Amino acid sequence: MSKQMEQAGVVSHLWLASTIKMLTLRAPVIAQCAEPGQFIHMRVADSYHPLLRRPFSIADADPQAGTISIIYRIVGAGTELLAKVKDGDQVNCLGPLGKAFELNCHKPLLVGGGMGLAPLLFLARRLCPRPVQVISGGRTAAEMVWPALFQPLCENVAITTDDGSVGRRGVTTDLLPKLLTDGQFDRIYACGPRPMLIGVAEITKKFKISCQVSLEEHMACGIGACLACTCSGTDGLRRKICSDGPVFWAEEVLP
Amino acid sequence: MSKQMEQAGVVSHLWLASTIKMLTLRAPVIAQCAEPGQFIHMRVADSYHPLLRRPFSIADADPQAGTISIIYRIVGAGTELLAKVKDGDQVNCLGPLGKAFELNCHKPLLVGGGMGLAPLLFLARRLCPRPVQVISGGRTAAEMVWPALFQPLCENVAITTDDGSVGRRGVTTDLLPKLLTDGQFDRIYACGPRPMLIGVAEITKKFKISCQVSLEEHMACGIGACLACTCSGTDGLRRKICSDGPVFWAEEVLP
Amino acid sequence: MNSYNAALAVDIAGIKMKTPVMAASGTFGFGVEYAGLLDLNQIGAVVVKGMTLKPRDGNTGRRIAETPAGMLNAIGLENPGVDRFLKEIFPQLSQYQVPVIVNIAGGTIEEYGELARQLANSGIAGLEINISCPNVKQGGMVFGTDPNSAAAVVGEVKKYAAVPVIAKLSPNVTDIVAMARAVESAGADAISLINTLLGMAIDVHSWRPVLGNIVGGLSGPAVRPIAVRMVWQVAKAVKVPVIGMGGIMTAEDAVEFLLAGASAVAVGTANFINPHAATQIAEGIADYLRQRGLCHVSQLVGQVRI
Amino acid sequence: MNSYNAALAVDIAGIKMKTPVMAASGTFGFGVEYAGLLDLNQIGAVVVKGMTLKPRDGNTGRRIAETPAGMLNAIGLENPGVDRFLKEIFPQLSQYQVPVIVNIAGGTIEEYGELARQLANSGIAGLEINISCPNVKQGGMVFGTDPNSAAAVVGEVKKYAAVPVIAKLSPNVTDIVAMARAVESAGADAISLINTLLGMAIDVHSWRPVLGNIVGGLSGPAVRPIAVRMVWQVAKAVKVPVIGMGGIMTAEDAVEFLLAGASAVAVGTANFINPHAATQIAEGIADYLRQRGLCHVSQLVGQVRI
Ligand SMILES: Cc1cc2nc3c(=O)[nH]c(=O)nc-3n(C[C@H](O)[C@H](O)[C@H](O)COP(=O)(O)OP(=O)(O)OC[C@H]3O[C@@H](n4cnc5c(N)ncnc54)[C@H](O)[C@@H]3O)c2cc1C
Ligand SMILES: Cc1cc2nc3c(=O)[nH]c(=O)nc-3n(C[C@H](O)[C@H](O)[C@H](O)COP(=O)(O)OP(=O)(O)OC[C@H]3O[C@@H](n4cnc5c(N)ncnc54)[C@H](O)[C@@H]3O)c2cc1C
Ligand SMILES: Cc1cc2nc3c(=O)[nH]c(=O)nc-3n(C[C@H](O)[C@H](O)[C@H](O)COP(=O)(O)O)c2cc1C
Ligand SMILES: Cc1cc2nc3c(=O)[nH]c(=O)nc-3n(C[C@H](O)[C@H](O)[C@H](O)COP(=O)(O)O)c2cc1C
Ligand code: FES
Ligand code: FES
Repeated sequence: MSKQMEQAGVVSHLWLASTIKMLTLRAPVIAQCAEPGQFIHMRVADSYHPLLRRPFSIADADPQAGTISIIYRIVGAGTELLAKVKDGDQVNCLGPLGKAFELNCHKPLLVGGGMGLAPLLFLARRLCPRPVQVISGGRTAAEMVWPALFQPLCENVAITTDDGSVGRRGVTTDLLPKLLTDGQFDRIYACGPRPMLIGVAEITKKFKISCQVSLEEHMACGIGACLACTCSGTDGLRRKICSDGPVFWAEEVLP
Repeated sequence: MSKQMEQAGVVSHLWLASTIKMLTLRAPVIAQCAEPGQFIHMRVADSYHPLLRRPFSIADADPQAGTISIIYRIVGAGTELLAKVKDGDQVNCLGPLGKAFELNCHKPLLVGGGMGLAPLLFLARRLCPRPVQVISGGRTAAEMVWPALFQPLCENVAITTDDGSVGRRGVTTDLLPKLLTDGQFDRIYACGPRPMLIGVAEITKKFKISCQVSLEEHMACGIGACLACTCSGTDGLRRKICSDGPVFWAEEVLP
Repeated sequence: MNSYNAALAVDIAGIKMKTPVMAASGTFGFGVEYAGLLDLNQIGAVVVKGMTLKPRDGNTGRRIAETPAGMLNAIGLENPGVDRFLKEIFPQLSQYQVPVIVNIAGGTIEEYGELARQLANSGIAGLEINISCPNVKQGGMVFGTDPNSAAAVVGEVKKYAAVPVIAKLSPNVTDIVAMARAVESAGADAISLINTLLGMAIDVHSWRPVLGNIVGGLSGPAVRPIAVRMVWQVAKAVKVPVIGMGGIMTAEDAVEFLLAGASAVAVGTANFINPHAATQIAEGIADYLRQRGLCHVSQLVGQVRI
Repeated sequence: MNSYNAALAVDIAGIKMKTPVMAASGTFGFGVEYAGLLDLNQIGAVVVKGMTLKPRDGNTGRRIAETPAGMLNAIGLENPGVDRFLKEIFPQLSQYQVPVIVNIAGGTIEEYGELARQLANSGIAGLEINISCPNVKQGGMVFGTDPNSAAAVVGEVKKYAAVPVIAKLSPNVTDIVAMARAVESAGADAISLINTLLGMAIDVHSWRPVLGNIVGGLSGPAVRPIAVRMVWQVAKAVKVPVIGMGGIMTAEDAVEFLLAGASAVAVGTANFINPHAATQIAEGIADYLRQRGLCHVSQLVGQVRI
């Protein structure tokens, strides 16, 4: 069973930080086939305001319970409307969309910046019981909701913040070289701002460790039809981030 | 104090029939100066969908309590949204707008068709303790919410319905000639569909009884600025229904 | 209210305004209708409803319709005529300090000239030439879609006008820049745009056009991207100041037009939704400047980074 | 699903469609992207993304932006080129029974002819000439804003085309009827309209255009009144069938276009919001006919009561 349009009921909608919420939806069909790295494309209003759907990574999926979760930051009109959704409301979801992470590894390291940690959370769950380590990067302590979420699933959660308010002051890539030297990792998974992904890809290339990255772009259709989200691969061929990705091998799309 | 923009809190919002609701709002400034025949111009959504305000007659106002009420029928997108408003919500109102009925009479007869009865309800209240009679016309019994509302304020409520399911089968003007012959009325107030108003005006002219009518037109500004709602008076001069009206002397605007 | 004056005051072709936010023609009546709701003296300028030589009743039938994030209007230039305007209406409006700009519409080139002549020494602050009204059969948009006709109208008005002349352009053209260049060459002191886009709505229940006039002019947020694009194209191409409008609802929308190259903006449809729109948008622009440490609105004009 | 076939089947210039609801170029990929979500065989026709002779990467930077009730796009005709289309993509799509119409875009008149020649015997159901893309520097809209150029392109394509030729018009013109007449005289078998309106959005935080290409094409419900007006004007003026589009989201919107004179409609932006739009709108039209006791969609075409 592949992508579907599903009318999903709100199961819970929690504040994780002052601008970050977790939304759990009953969406049995999507929950059944969702894999880590995939996303849902969601209508946040029934009116034409805003007109387009909004993409969110699947941060968790429970096929038994028939539920999926997303974790999102309020950044504009669409997420502001979404934040008002209440228990019992219905949201229209298209999903699961996109290509998932490849899980064929033994000792993975997850590197996430900001909301890029959302798909990695689902990935961590599905990688269990393999030993999972994660580097969780963010701007400041107040947004650092992730360690608590990753802790039950991971061996080790390293933290960096731009302002040093929690964990190490700096960015995720600062920690990478030492971890890769000592850690015997055989796969890196990264999701976050593009400069971070480029940094991660450079370092993993140096260490000859295979690396998958998840990219972001403004999307209209979410299913490969409109070409809003394309980029050039290193082979010169075009890739659609929504349907050829969002997960790519680092060397496929990054310098 | 004249027209104001007031953010009004919902006090109650009741179903009167399957498509008719009564909305009571805390709007102390508007409640203070509202007179029968005036209307409020209301935003039914914060988005651009729908874009424009919606006009509703003031069906009641209580200066002491600082509340006003409207009674409306759900007919399209705007009233459908309005119907979802809940206790505690805020609605943006502009009002009171337009010219009110003149109350200088001794024995008035009120003639209302459909939602045209809404402003007459407020009028009946302000005409008390004068003896008030009303003819309440409508399509069918299921929409005939008015007698119960008018009863406490009126000496007599006559009813007509198009299908005869309650009261007399026919239209309000069918009852007029006999009532005017017997009743010694010195003022007719009419609000309802245009054909009804024309009928009422013809009959009252024959009986030489002064008559005020309330007109309707699609409105944008509601305050006389856009000229969406104008009509020609019998003197050939233009009238703005929103600000020169909606209440006019019958002979001013009807043949 | 007065705190933002220094940062917001602008001079558009000699018309001195307290704020760069004007009220657009046809959406603000003769200003006095709004007097009870806001302080007219805090508006950049009031552009009154399109004025003709003789009184006009306008179009029959339904005159407005809502569309997604927009509205259609087919008022058809209803107005009391220039005589009654000068005798009965202008004296009320001139009690305020706000500059009054009269939007004029003629059926022939000569009528435009005659309107300018009659308004010449009346005390108004400026003339806006409406060569772009989509809702009248004669004149109106006909002059607004051909550069030569547009230039001829502007030239004629300039002969008689004692005040700055603003040419208001129609967006219903292939080449808005050619229109702007034509009116600039003919002597227009400023250019305003956009007027409404010609549109139509059909009632699927009755199978009739929603508007009595069949077609009407589209305004409101729906048209904003088109308006911003045209303002940007025109501002690059002409030297005279540009007054931008089309779907401005918020201070951010207004800033978008200023960045695109407008020296001032006008608020139209927004007045119907929020009667305080013009003053609130001006305050919002003042806040925007303050937050960015800018001391004058001119520091935004045309500053889009290409 | 099949119950509505009889009432909805149409023949547009020889292209036989099960329903009058097509998928608009550029909004439905190559059809196959939607195959998992709906039954492609229940769509009137699939118009594929604008095709050029050589592969194109399209525009750099951000390509879409939301606007009130609309969106701007500046894809810039990214496509794999006609070769790869014929070899790799069309074979997948031709497994379905849905008519495939190829939207073609050239940089020169000769390129249009060459595209028509290469596609001539491929099994496609029709060609749609894109002389209206606002997002490419060369060709595109240039041909779409001048009647003579437009006619020249159509004439050249007709020389090589073995299938019906649809000319797709740009709304960014003063006189849409003149454009329609020109392409009809040049031999177009049908006319589709509207393509997108040229628009722009500026980010008031960064002061940069939101789109990498600076300007882009406006589509969605915001433009519907303009599209309905143009369809009405064109349908009155030409004899060939008109395919109407621009902001159709619901069956009622589609009926508005049919009443205005369109013989079929296309759904664009709506596909992004509701992937089932094209089939649901067709079902909605069938319901509309049934409720009114009409037995065929043609009973609506051009029936607006003026
Ligand atoms: C595949 C994918 C997965 C995503 N997963 C998550 C997630 O799990 N959690 C989360 O919080 N966010 C996620 N996002 C981003 C999320 O879609 C946007 O934050 C959201 O659409 C913003 O909507 P808005 O209306 O609130 O903001 P808007 O008003 O539309 O925009 C606000 C700001 O966000 C930026 N923005 C909007 N959409 C995107 C986008 N698609 N890519 C990059 N920047 C954007 C805008 O440029 C602008 O600066 C994801 C995006 C993609 C493409
Ligand atoms: C001064 C005035 C007072 C009014 N008082 C009341 C009232 O007390 N109770 C009440 O139920 N309604 C009243 N109305 C009508 C009310 O404003 C409309 O029903 C409402 O605006 C419809 O909004 P909508 O979005 O639901 O419908 P739309 O989708 O906008 O329209 C639905 C249908 O209603 C018609 N309609 C909409 N607005 C008007 C209008 N202004 N005049 C005539 N027909 C219209 C439309 O043509 C259409 O057929 C009043 C109108 C005016 C002008
Ligand atoms: C109801 C209405 C009446 C208008 N009348 C005139 C007019 O008389 N003269 C004129 O030049 N423009 C007129 N316009 C156009 C506006 O001045 C303005 O150019 C246009 O509406 C775009 O701005 P907006 O989207 O902010 O409304 C009118 C617009 C509306 C909505
Ligand atoms: C993202 C996008 C890409 C488009 N690409 C093309 C194209 O390649 N060729 C073309 O003729 N029209 C293209 N269009 C225009 C649509 O086919 C259609 O004419 C227009 O969007 C109006 O319809 P709508 O409002 O229903 O979207 C594109 C539109 C969008 C939104
Ligand atoms: S979002 Fe449409 S192709 Fe990716
Ligand atoms: S509604 Fe604007 S003048 Fe009456």
